[in-house]
This record gives sequence, C-alpha cells and structure tokens, in this order.
Amino acid sequence: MVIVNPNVNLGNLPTLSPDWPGGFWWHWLLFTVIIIAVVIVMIMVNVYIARRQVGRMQSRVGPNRTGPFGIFQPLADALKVLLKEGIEPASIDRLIYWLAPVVAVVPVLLIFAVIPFTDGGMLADLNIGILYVVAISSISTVGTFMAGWASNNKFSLISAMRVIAAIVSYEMPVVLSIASVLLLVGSLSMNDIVLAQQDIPFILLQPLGFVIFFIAGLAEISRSPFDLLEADSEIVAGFFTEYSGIKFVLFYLVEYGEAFFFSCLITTLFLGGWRGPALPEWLWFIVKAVLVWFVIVWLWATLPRVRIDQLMALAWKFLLPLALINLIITAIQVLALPEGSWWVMIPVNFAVTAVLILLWSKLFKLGWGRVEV
Amino acid sequence: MTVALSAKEVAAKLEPKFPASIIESNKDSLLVKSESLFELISFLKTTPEFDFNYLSSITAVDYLDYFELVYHLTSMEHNHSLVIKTRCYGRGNPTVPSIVSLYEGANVQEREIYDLMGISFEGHPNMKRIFLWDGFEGHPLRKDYL
Amino acid sequence: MAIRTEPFVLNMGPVHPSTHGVYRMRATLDGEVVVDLEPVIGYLHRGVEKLAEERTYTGVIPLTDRLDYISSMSNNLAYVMAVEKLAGIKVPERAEYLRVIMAELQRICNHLIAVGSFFNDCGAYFTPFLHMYREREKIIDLFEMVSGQRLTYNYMRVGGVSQDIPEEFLPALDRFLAQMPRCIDEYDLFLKENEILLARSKGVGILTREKAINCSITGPVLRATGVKWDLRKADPYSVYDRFEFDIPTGSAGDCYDRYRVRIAEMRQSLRIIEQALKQLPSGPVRVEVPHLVRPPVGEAYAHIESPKGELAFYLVSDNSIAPYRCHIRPTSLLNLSALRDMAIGWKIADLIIIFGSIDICLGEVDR
Amino acid sequence: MKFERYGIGIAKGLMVTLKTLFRHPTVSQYPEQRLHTSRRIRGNELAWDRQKCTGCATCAKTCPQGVIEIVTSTNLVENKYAVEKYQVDTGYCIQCGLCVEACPYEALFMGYAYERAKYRRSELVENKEDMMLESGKKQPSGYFYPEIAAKLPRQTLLVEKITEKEQ
Repeated sequence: MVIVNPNVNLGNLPTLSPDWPGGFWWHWLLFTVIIIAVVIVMIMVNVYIARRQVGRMQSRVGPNRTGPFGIFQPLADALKVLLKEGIEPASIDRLIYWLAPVVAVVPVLLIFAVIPFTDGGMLADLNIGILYVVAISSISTVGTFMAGWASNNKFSLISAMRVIAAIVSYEMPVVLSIASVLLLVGSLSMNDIVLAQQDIPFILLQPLGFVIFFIAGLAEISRSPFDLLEADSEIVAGFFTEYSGIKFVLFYLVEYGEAFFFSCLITTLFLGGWRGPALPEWLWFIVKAVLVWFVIVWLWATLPRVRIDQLMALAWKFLLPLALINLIITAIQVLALPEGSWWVMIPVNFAVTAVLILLWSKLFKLGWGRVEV
Repeated sequence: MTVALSAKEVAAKLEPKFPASIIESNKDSLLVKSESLFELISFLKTTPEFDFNYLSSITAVDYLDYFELVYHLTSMEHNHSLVIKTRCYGRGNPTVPSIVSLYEGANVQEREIYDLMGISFEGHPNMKRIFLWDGFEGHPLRKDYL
Repeated sequence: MAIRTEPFVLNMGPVHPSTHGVYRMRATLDGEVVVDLEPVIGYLHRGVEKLAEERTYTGVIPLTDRLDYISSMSNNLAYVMAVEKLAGIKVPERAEYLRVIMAELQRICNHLIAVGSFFNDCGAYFTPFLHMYREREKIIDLFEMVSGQRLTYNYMRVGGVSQDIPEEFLPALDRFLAQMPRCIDEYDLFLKENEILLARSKGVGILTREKAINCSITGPVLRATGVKWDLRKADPYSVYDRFEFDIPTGSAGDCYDRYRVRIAEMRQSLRIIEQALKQLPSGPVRVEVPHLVRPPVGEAYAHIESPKGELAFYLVSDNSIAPYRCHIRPTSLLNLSALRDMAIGWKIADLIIIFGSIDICLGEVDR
Repeated sequence: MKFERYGIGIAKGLMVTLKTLFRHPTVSQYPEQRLHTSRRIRGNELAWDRQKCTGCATCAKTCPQGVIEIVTSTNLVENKYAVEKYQVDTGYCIQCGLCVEACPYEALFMGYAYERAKYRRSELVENKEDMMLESGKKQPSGYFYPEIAAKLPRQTLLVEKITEKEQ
C-alpha cells in the first residue's frame, strides 16, 4: 500500500522565529490574516469566473464593464452591497437574526486552517485534519437554520427545513467516502493525504468514492442541481430572503466560501493536492481548485433542480449503500493486496463502479412523489 | 369544420322534452327560459345525439331592459356547436341557475360575470368577486355603470 | 404512525419570481405538500372589455395587443376575424397568408417562452431560457421589420393587414426557417433526456382527458392529455384548410407531455410557414374599409387556436362605431381552472412546475 | 430518481452548454454597439409636416388613447384651417401608429428615435414646434411611408448575424 511519510515536512513554510515578542502568536496572527485574505480573493475570483462562465454558456457576455474584462466586478458588487441600507423586518427574532450570519461565516473561514496550499503550507497541520473539516463544516448549517427561523418568513423557514434535512442526510455519504480515502492513507492529516498521492491521485483508485463525494458535496454546499435552499423559482431566495446589506454579504461569502472549500477538499482528497510538474505548488493547488469550480458552475448552468424527496431518496437509497459497499471493498483491498499494487486496484475499482451504478439505477422509477391528502 | 347546428332543428327536437321552455329559436341561437336552462343544458350534454361535452364560453350582455347570457357549447365528438341564450330581468339581483356542476370550466366564467355584470348564479359553489376586491361597489360592465 | 402536523398557509405571489406575472396562490401546505390551493387573481385587471366599448373598432386592436402580450399577433387575428365576421368583410388572399405566417411565427415565439420558462421553473438556471430567447429574438426581429414594434405589433387590421411585408422579409424568413430546426434539435439535445428533468416532470401534475374537457381547457394542455382537438383542423379558419400538418398529442397529460407537445407544435408551425411561403400569392393586402367601421346590428363569435388554446372574441354590434359588447374568451384563465386539482398532493416545487407547464399570461387572465 | 440511461441525458446537456461557451455571444454591447432598428419602427415620438397638415383632426379622432390635442382656427385668406395648437402627450401614447395610418394628407409620421427617456412627465408632452419636420430634430420613420423607409439604413437582423448554425 501507499506508505505514509512519517516525516511531515514543515520546512517550506517560512516560519517566524519564536523569539519574537509574543512568540508564536505573531506567526498565527500573520498567517491567519494571509489565509483569510487568500480565501476572500479566491472567492472573488470564483464569483468572477462563475458570472463570466455562466454568461458565456447562456450566450451572453457577462460583466465586462468594471476594469479590464470586468475583473473588478465582484469588488464593485461587494462595495455596492456593503453600502446598502440594512433593512430589518419588524417581526424578527432580533438576536438570532443578527447572530445567524456570524455563526454561518466563521466556520467557513475556520476550515481553511487545515487546507494544505503547498507542502505543509497550512496554518495548522492537525493530526485529525479531515475530522476537523467534517466537524466544523457542519456548523455553518446552524447559522443557516438560525437565519431561516429568525426571519419569520415562510419561504425562509421552508428553506431552513430543507437545508437541515439535506445536510443530515448527505453528511453520511460524504464521511463514508472520505473514510475510504483514509483507509488508503492511514492518516487523518490533510498534508499526509496529499503526500500519500505521490504515485497516483486517488480519483483513479477511488472512482466510486469520488463520484459519491462529488454528488454529496454538491448537496452539502447546496449548488445546482441540489440548490434547494435558495431555489429562486420556488422559495424566492430561501433563508436570506429577509437579509440585506452587510448581513447579506456574509451569507454570500458563506455560499462561495463553502464552494471554494469544497473544491479545495476535492483537490486534496482526490486530485493530488499541490502535486504537479513545473508550476509552483500553490499554483497547482489553485489551478485544480478552479477547475473543480469550473465543473460546478458548468453543472449549475445546465441542470434543473431536484425535488426535496428526490434529494433525500438519492442520499439514502443511492449514495449511502454505494458508499458503504465502496468502504468495504476498499478495506478488503487494503488488507488483501500487497502494498503498491494499484495496477490491480484501478481496473477493479472502475469495473465495480460501473456495475454498481448500473445496478442501483434500476431501482429508481419515475412519476412518484404524490401524497394523498 | 365545426358545424353550427341550426337552432331551429335543435328546438324541434327539444320541444317534446321541454315544452314551453324555448322562447325563440332562430338560425344562430336558441333562446330559452332561465328556469329550465340547467335541465336543458344537462340534457344536451348527456344525450349522445348532441353530446355537448365542451363549454367554449359563457358571457353576458347588458341590454338595459334585460341581461342576456350567451352559452357557446361545442361537442368535440361530433364537432358541432350551438349557441344558447337566456335572459334575466331586473337590475337589482338578476339570477340564473349555475351550470358549474355540469361544466367545471363555468366556475371562473360565472364568477367573472357576477363580478363585472352583477348576475348571481344559483348553485355556484363560490359566488365571490374574482377580479375586483370584495368591497367594490357596482358592476363595471353594466351599461349604466359610470 | 403519523405525526400530527399543522398545515400553514403560504402566499405565493403576487410578487414571486415564478408566477409569470402578478398571480397569487394561497397554498395551504403540510410540510412541503400542497393540501389546498386557492388562486387569487385580478391584480392586472384593466377592464379591457369595458374600455373596448368606448373605442372604435379599429382602436380596440392596440388593446388586444396587451391581452396576451406574449402572442399579440394571435390576439389581433382573433379580434379582426370577429369584426370581419360581424361586418361581412372578405379579406384578400395575400393578407390571409400573411396572417397565417404571422400567427404561426407567433406560435413558435410563444412556445419558446413557455418551454423556456418551464425549464426555468424546474430550476435550470436561465440557460435554456436564454437559449430560447435567442431564437425568439430572431422572430421578434421579423415582426419588428413588418410592423415596426417588438412586442405590441398592432399589425392586423379589419380587412387585411396594415402593410405589406418589406422586400427583405422573405429572405430573412427563409434563413430563419433554415436555422430553426437545428435550434429545436439543440433544445432536445439539451434537456429532453435529462434524467433530472424526467424525474421532475414525468407523471407530475397529471390531468385526465375528461377533467380537461370538462374544465374547458384547450391548447397544448388539452392535447397533452391525448385529445386531438385543434381549431386549425376542427374548425379551419382563415386558410388553414390548405396546409398539411399534424396535431401533436401526448398520452399521459403530465408536465413532460405538455413540454413535448409544445416542441412538436413548433416543428409543425415551421411546416405550415414553409407551405404558406410556397403558396403566397401576390395582390393587395387590405380591402378598403372605412376608418370607422359600422357593422350592422348583430353579434359574432370568432375563435382561433392561439398558442395557448382557444381564444375567442364575442362582439355585439348596435351599428355604431364602437362595439356594444366585446367579450374575450380568456384562454389562460380557463386553463388555470384545473390547477388546483393538478397540484394537490404534490410538493411545493411541483406546484411551481405544474403552474409553469400550463403556460399562462396574466395579461389575459385578468384582462 | 431514475437514471434512465445512466446520466447520458445529463452529459448531452453539458455538451450543449460547453459548445455555447465557445460560441460567439449573441448579445451586443448597447451604448457602444448600436444596431439599426427596423425601417418601420414606431419610435416614441411623432413627426409632423406643417405644410401638408390641413387641421382635419382625423388623427385626434383615431387615437385610441386620446392624446392628440389639436386646436384650429379658420384661415379665410388661404381658405383652410390654421393649426394653432398641436400637442401630443407621448407619455400616454402607446405607439400604435393608427394616427399615421389615418392621416389622409400624409402629414404625420412616426419618429425613428427611440431614446427619449425624460425625468418628468411634463417633458414628454410634445408641442407643434417640437414635432415639426422643418425643425430638423425629427427623423420620420418609414412606418406607412415606403419611400422614407427606402432611405433608412437596413435593419440589423439576428438571423444574419449568427451564421454558425447553418450548414
């Protein structure tokens, strides 16, 4: 099997001397600021890419007036929204209403502490890195639900209910497909996961895991075709219908921050993280993350939205059993096969993926979902 | 081509069934008494010879002396059509029987006539204003509404 | 074991992204399931029927533009046919053909919007909608060329059409006819077999034949239930009896069938336009009708197969320059009358797509 | 959810959007890139020929909105009406073109311009001096006047712009 590198390399990170006044605190502060800045810049880049790409896919041009090729459009949007009046409905639960965006946005920023942008280039190489990611990423759902509840708006409430149902269901396939990756690595550290992909990215070793993780992850971050919580044609804007001004910006940040974190996670888990020839490591990471984002936007521009019961059925009837089977198969392979025998694993896993997906597709039929009332 | 049935011939066939309910029949339309309207249309709908299963439209015209209701019936099976008219007098609360139990499509149209023309339909399940708000005074399509 | 839940009332509209105007639905929900639905209309009521009584027969034509503002040409056609029937005016051949071409172009145009906004209601983020708007734009260009306006065409006149087509119209229409089938193929490629769309719309919002006929539902919604009823065949007006075309029908009467029927009708409309172009005679496009038409005392009922269904005008004349009574048989209003039965028991997301698949225009519902 | 053909339908849709990504966009950049409107465009203004107008007020009678206001006095010297006031409230005008059609003396034209947004309703009221052809401010459109239409630039058509789809 793939050998875990026991000597975790922290050398590339330009660390500051601990005998600075305040010791490591300066280090943490500086890099926290840098990472937040990187994240926000990347969110803006993602917004720009999404708008231009969707525009071209819809036979339009997209924003092209602010700056060369309109690259300052996200900045202009942010400024515009920040300067807007914060309108507050009369019958809200004020405390929760104000707290909700904060609760939603903080976990999203926290997650980036353990994303390895380069080899060891991360704020904290936790030895439980991926567990931390799974744990923290669920918290922002609470913020979403708080917003939906506190707005005292029925559309918001429906949206909040939907998002809770979706997150609870989709957490399981996500974790199970991560678990099968971890079986190959043998470590929970994010950097170790990338180091373990020295020979071959895990997308080839874990095709089924990748498919499950991608679908379930789309549902977790509520992107199309699972964007039920802000289904504009049904429930107006979902949980942030009643939000405006800076609070709206925070939710916007959550939405795109989660998407960026999701593409970072896919890059780390399946696409070999910062590995790649010629280019610097951080650039490879960004390029891969942006490619994943491109696919997400592509799906967004193409697919209709699923219904809530279809969403749940997909999680429990399709993704969860397949994720379990995938986990068991991976475990058997890890135990039975000798180390480094991925030439056997790749064809076997691809065959298993095809067979399982074909088999499970037979189980679903059309035209159901009516409830007698 | 949808054949517009000659109302005279239809009247001749209906006369034995509904004596004295047909006031007048000319080439285009059949004028019937409003009391027997429901039974007559019900007969026309259920008799296989006529089989008027589809109600094109209902409308009302204000002739100041009376209101005239115009029913356009069509049979999709035989591809023929018939125009039935009925009159109701008085401007206070003119009433005609509702045919919603025969044609559900009449529901909104009768409400619309009630709203704009002020003709009530007996037996309509939901006789409320449809376009205008509940407190609106008068019925705008009447000729004396200014 | 059933958990006792409390239903709550959700007001969708009048301002809501997918009510296609100012329609309002008071939906009673149990969780996400619609248990009751009450449509509330009248937000766009302008009293067109009353206004028509105050205007000259010609002056009503701009009003009809604003009924179903997505397919103005068809409204114009129905109205002028009613006036011509009332006054006994014979329309020249060329004008009849031009009317047919315009009405069929309008049908394609309307179905593009109907299908596009149906996809949009399904959640396909504006992409199919804008792709269809691209083709609609080509038709709008043609309409602008002949009538000078892009939405409210006001093209048909009592006794013909307002002006003959300009010389650059026919080449442009030929190009359009050459491009359009490929565009429709592309729409089919885009979403016809899309698994998510199938799951969302197949078997959803089923309307039975008997119910549809009983509710006076017409147009693609009726034909999707399997009833072969199209006024262009059943009661050929204008010169429709000279063309060869099929009536596409569905079988299940669900949302997917309605969408398929519309796509198939677009192809049939292209066929009709092609035949009409081949047969297009030369000659005058308008008979001399006085500006202030004074039809004899009487009444006329003219109906056409508008893109949304049977559109009819019932005119009563008292030999003055204005109609004594002008009744519009509202296609969209009647098509809506089965919405409650179709939507009950489905989720709120289905309610939106069922509503979208009926294809209504609030300008015509409220008048 | 049934994967009736295991995602092939989704893949086809994705190919369509990808193809569109590499096509030229349909839209034009409005203020810089102006398309020619129809030669018959019914722009939101009217042009009026003082020489030809006899003050018969047919236009005012035909107008369904009743926005044309015309006041005449008898001019006994030339034996015709003198138009004292000719005023159109284009804010209420619906650009139906019926007045142009009705004019028996070919004295009224629809305008060719379409950018006439104003800040106040009162600025939308056009009087005789504004609408006069001689003032040179108005370009009449070819609506109902083929001889004017022939001189106007050809309309830009989308069917001619997009050529990729043709074989």
